[in-house]
Amino acid sequence: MNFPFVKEAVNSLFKKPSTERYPFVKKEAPLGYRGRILFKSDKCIGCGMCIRVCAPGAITKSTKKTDDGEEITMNFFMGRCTFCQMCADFCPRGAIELTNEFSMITEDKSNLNVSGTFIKKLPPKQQAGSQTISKQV
Amino acid sequence: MMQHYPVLSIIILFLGAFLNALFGGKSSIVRNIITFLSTGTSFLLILLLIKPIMLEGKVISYWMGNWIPVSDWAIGIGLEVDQLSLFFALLVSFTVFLSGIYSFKYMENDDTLDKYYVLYLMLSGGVMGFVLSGDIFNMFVMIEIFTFAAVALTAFRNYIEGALEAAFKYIVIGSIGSSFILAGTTLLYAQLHTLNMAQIAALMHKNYTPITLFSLGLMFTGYAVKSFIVPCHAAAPDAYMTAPSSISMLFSGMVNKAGVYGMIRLLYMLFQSINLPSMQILIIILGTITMFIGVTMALIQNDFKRLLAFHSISQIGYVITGIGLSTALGITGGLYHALNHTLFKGLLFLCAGAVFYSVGTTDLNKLGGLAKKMPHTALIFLIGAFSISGLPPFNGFVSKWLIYQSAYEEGFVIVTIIALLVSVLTLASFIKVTQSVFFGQLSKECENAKEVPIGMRIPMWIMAFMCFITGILPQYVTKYLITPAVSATLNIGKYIDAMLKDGYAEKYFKETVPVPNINYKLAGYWRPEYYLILFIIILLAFTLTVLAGGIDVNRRSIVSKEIEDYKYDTFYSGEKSEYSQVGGADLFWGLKYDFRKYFNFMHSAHSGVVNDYTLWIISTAAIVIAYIFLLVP
Amino acid sequence: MFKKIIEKSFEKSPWLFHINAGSCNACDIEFVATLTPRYDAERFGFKLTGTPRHADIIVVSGPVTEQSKDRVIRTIAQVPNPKVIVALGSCPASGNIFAGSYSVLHTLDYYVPVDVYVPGCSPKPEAIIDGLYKAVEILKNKRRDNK
Amino acid sequence: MLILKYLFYIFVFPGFLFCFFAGLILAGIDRKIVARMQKRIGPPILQPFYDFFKLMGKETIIPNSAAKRTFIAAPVAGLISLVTISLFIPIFKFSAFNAVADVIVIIYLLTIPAVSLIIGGSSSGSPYAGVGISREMVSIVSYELPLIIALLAVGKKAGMAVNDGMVTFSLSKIVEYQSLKGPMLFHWSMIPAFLAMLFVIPCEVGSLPFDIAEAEVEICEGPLVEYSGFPLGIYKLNYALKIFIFSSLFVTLFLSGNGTGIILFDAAIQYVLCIIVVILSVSLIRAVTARLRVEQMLKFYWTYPTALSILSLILVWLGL
Repeated sequence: MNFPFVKEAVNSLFKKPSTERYPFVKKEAPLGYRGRILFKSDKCIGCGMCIRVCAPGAITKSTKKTDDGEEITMNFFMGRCTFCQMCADFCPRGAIELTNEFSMITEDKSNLNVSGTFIKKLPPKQQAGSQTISKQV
Repeated sequence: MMQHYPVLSIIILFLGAFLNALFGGKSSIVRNIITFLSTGTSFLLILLLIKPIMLEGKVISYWMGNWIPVSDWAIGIGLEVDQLSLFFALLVSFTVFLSGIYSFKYMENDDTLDKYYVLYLMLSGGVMGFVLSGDIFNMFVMIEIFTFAAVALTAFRNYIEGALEAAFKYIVIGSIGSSFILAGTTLLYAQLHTLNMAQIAALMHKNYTPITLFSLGLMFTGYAVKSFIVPCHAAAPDAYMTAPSSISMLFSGMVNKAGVYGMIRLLYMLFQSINLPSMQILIIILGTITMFIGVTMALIQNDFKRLLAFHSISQIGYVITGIGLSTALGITGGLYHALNHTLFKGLLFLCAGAVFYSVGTTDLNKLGGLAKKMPHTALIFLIGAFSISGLPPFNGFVSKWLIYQSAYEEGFVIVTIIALLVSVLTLASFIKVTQSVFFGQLSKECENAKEVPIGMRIPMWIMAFMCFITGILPQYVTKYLITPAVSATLNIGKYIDAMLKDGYAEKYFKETVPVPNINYKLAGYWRPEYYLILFIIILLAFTLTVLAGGIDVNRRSIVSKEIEDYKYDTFYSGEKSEYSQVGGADLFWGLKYDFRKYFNFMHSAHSGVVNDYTLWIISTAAIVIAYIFLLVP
Repeated sequence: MFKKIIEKSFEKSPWLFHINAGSCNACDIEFVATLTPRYDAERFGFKLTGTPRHADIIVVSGPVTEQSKDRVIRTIAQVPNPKVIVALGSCPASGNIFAGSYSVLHTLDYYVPVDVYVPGCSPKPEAIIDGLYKAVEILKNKRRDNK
Repeated sequence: MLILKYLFYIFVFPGFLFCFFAGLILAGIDRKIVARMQKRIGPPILQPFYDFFKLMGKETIIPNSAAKRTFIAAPVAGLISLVTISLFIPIFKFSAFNAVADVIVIIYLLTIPAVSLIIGGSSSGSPYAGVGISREMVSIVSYELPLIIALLAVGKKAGMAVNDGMVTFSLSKIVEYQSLKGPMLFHWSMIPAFLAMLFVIPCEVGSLPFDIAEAEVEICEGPLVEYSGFPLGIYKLNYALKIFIFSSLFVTLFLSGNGTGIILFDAAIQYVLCIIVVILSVSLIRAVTARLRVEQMLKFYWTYPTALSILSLILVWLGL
C-alpha cells in the first residue's frame, strides 16, 4: 500500500511549473533544425539532382520557353516534404537551404509551396559552322 | 351484517371457483365475468371492513355454524378478524383482484382456461381463508387447499420445460411443510384439547411443556417452508419461473405473505415466545441469511423471472428480520415492507409477464432494447426497479429504512450492515435486468415485439401508482394501516377477549397485557413539504433546460438508408455498428470474479435434486427443535 | 446574455479527438507530447477525449489508407457540430512518402473538408500548439457563423 | 411567506446556484492543483465553467439505438437529487431542512446520481456503455460498505452523548455533538473512520484511481460515450456537484463545530475546509496513481477502508 511520488508531487506544488509559455514567449528552434526550405533561385542551374534524391517527390520542375532561354521554376511542396535535407546536401550549387522556421500552419495547402524561377540562357546561337564553343555562363 | 363479511369474502371466492367449473368451459366472457365478480366482491367486502376494524379498532369474531363456546371452552371453528389479519387480507384481496384482471388478457392464448380460473380462485380462496381463520386446524386445511392449487398452477403451462419438475419439487417440499404444521397442530390439540387460537394463547401463557415446545419447533419449520426462508427456499425459484406470471405474482405477493402471517401468529400469539431473546436471535439469523443468499443468488441468474423469484426470497428475509426484532418499530418496518414487497414485486412480475407475452422468452441473454418497442412496460419496470432498490421517492426506501433503524437501535449492527449491503446488491441486479432487457441493443428476438394490450397495462399502472403513493405518504399509510396491525400483534388480550368473552384473558394472564406505545421519536419521515421541494426542483431543472439557450436538440431526422450518414449510429470506434449487446451474464465481472469461490459453492449447493432440498428442510427442522429445547425455556 | 458566454467559452475549452489514419506514430507521439508538463496544452483548455461525441477539434494523423478511409469518415461524421478538422503532419496533406502506394489513393481533403494543416514530418509540439490555436479561432468563427 | 423562504433555499443559498458555483470552482481548483503537482501550469480555475457553457452550445446528437426520453431525462434526474442533497447538509449550525434522519436519506440520495449515470449509459444502447455500467455498479457496491459502517460509527458516537444513548442519524445532532465536544476528528476513536471516509471520496466521486467506469482510453468514457452537448454538460456539472457535496458532507461529519453564527462566514469556512479535504483526498491521489482494475478496486475497498471503519465502530461501541 505505498503511494509512489507523493513526496515529489507535494513539493512540486511549491516549485515553479516547468512549462514553457510558448505562444507568448517566442521560441527559437535549435541550431541546425531542418525547417522550411529556402530556395535561392539565382544559384540553381536546374540540374534536377534534388528531384532525383527527394524520397517523397516533393520537388517539381517546370520549364517554359521564353525568347532568350528557358524559364525554369522549381517548386518545393512543403506539405509533401519529410525535411530530410537530402536535397540540400546533393545540390551541387548549394541553392537549397533548410531554415529553422518550424511553424508553417496554413488553412489551404497552396501556400505551402516554396518556389523560385530563374532564366536559363541558351548558349548563344552558333554562327553557322563556327569552330570553338566559347565558354558561356 | 358486518359480522358476516369475513366468511362471505372466503365463500364467494370458492363459489366463483365452483361456478367456473360448471359454466367456465362455455366461453371466455362467462369465465371472465365470474372471476371478476367473485374477486371484486371479496375485495369490496374486505375494503368495507377497514373502517370498523382499522379505525374503530373493533375485532370481529364469527363462529362457523353458530357453535359458540360452551362454558367458555371453544368447540366450533371460529373466524377471527383483527387488524393484523385484516391487513394481510387486504394485501391478498388486492393482489388477487389485480392479477385476475391481468390474466384475462395475459392467458388468452393458453387453452383449458376454465381449469386455470378454477385453480386461481381456489388458490385465492385458500389464502383468504388461511389469513382470516382463528382456528389452527382450519388454518391447516386452508394451507392444504392453496398449496395444492399452487402446485397445479405451477405446472399449468406444461409445455415449458422444467414446469413439471418444478411442480414436483413444490409438491414434495410443500407437503413436507404442511405435514410439519399438521404434526404441530395435533400435538397442541393433544396437550390443550382445543384448536381455537385465542384459547390456546390464553392456556399457553408462560407454561411451556416439552410437548408444546416440540410442536413449536415443528410448526416453526412448517411455516418457514411456507414462506420460503432460506434453508427451505429451494422450491420457490423453479415454481415462480415456470408458473404463468399472473400466478407468480400471486406467489410472491400472497403465498409467501401467508407463510409470514403464520409465523407472526405462531410466535406472537400462540406461544408468545417472541420476547425471549434466544427466539429473537434465531429469527434474525434466519432472516439475515435469507436476505443475503437470496440476493447473491439473484445476481448470477440468467432468467428474468428466476431472478425476481430469488429477490422475493431476499425481500422476505427483510420482512422476517423486521418481525424478529419484536420492537414496535421493527414490526412496523416488517409489515410496511411486506405491503411494499407485495406492490413492487407484483409489478415486476407483471412486467416479466408483459415481456413474455410480447417476446415469448424471458432469458436475459436473448432480450435487449425493448424500451423502444414497449415504452410503457419499460417505464413501469423502472418504477418497480427503483422502488425495490429503495431509492427515496419510491416506497422501498421508507420500509427498508425503518428496518435499518430498528435493527441498529436493538444493537444488531451486523444485521444493519448486511441489510444495507443487500439493498445495494438488489440495486445491482436490477441494473443488470434493466440493461439486458429494456435498454441496450435491440436483439433479434425482440424485433417484432409490440406494446402489451391495454387490458394488461391497467393493473400495471395501478400497481405503479400504488408504489409511488406508499412511497410519498408514509405517515398516512402507517397511521391507518400499519400501526393498528402492529398494536394488534403486540396486544393479544383484546384478541382473546373478543374471541371468547371479556375478562377471559385476565383470568389466565394474571395482569393486563400492556400495550406498548409505539415510539416514533426516531422515525423521521418525508414530511409533506419535501414534496414541495421536489416539485420546485423539477421545475428548476425544466427552466434550466430552456433558459440555457444555444441548445439545438436536433430532432433525429429520419435518415434514409441510401445516404450513408453515420451521424446517428452508435460509436464503435469507427467500425460499422453491428449487434453486440452487453447484458445478461457478462455484467458485474469484478464482483463475480472476486467472490467466485462463494458463487461456485452457492451454485453447486442449489443442485436441483429434490432429495437435497428435503435434506435441508429436515436438518433445519432438527436444528430448530434442538435450539428451542436448549435455549428457549 | 448566455449567447455571449457560450461564444467566449467555445474559445476557452476546445476538446480534442485524435484519429490515427495509418500514421507511423511519429506525429501521434509529438501530439501527445503537447499535453506533457513542458508544453502543457491543457492551460488553453485542451483536453483529449475518448469519443468523437465529446470532441470539437479532430486531429487526423497519417496518410488516409484504404483500410482506415471509411473509419475516418464514419468517426468524423459522428462529431457534433461545430467541428474543426486538423491535418497533423504532412501525411494527411499529401501522403508524403506513402503517396504512390496501392493503399493510399487520396489525401484527407478528398474525404473530409480539412480546416488546418500542420505540416512537418512530425511537426514540433510548438507547431502543433500553433495549429490548435488557429483551429480554436476557426471553431469560434464557425460557432458565430451558424448560430 | 414560507414558500418564499423555501424557494430561496432551493434556488439560491444551499440550493442550486450556490452549489453550481461552489462545485465548479472546486472542480477547477482540483484540476489546477493536480496540474501544479505535475509541474505544469494547468487550466485556469474557471475552466469547468467554460467546459459547461461550451457543452451548452454544442449540438446534441441522440443516436438511433438510444431510448430517447430516458437518454435526456437521466442527467436531469441526477442533478435533481444532487441539489436535494445539498439542502440537507447543514453548514455548521444552519441547515435548510433538518429531517430527523437525514444521514440515511443522504446515503440513498447519493446513489441516485450514480444510478442516473447508469440508466443514461444503458439507455444510450452502446456496448461501451454496457461495460461502463457494470463497472460503475461494482464501484457503487465497493464504496457503499465502508461508507455505511463509518456513518454508523459517527451516528453511534454522536448518539451516545446527544441522543440519550440511542443512535442518531440526524446531521444537526451530529453537528451539535461536535459543537459540544469539539470536531469528531479529535476523538481518537474516530480517526480510523476519518481515514476510511477519506479513502471513499475518490471512488464516490469517480476520480482517477477509481474512475474505471469512465476510463477514456479503454472503454471511451464508459456510460458517457454517446452523450454530447447539453446532457453531457449536465453530467459534467453533476461530477463537479458530487465533489462539492460529498466533501461538504465529510466536513460536516468530521470537522464541524459551532461556527461563527453568521452564515456567510460559516459557508466560507466550510468551503475552505472542503477545498483542503478535496486537495488531500482527490487531487493528491489523482496526481500520483494510475487506474485500477475493477476487481482490484473491490478487493481494495472491502479490505482496508472496511477494516478501518469496523475498528472505529467497535471502539465506539465499547463506549470509548
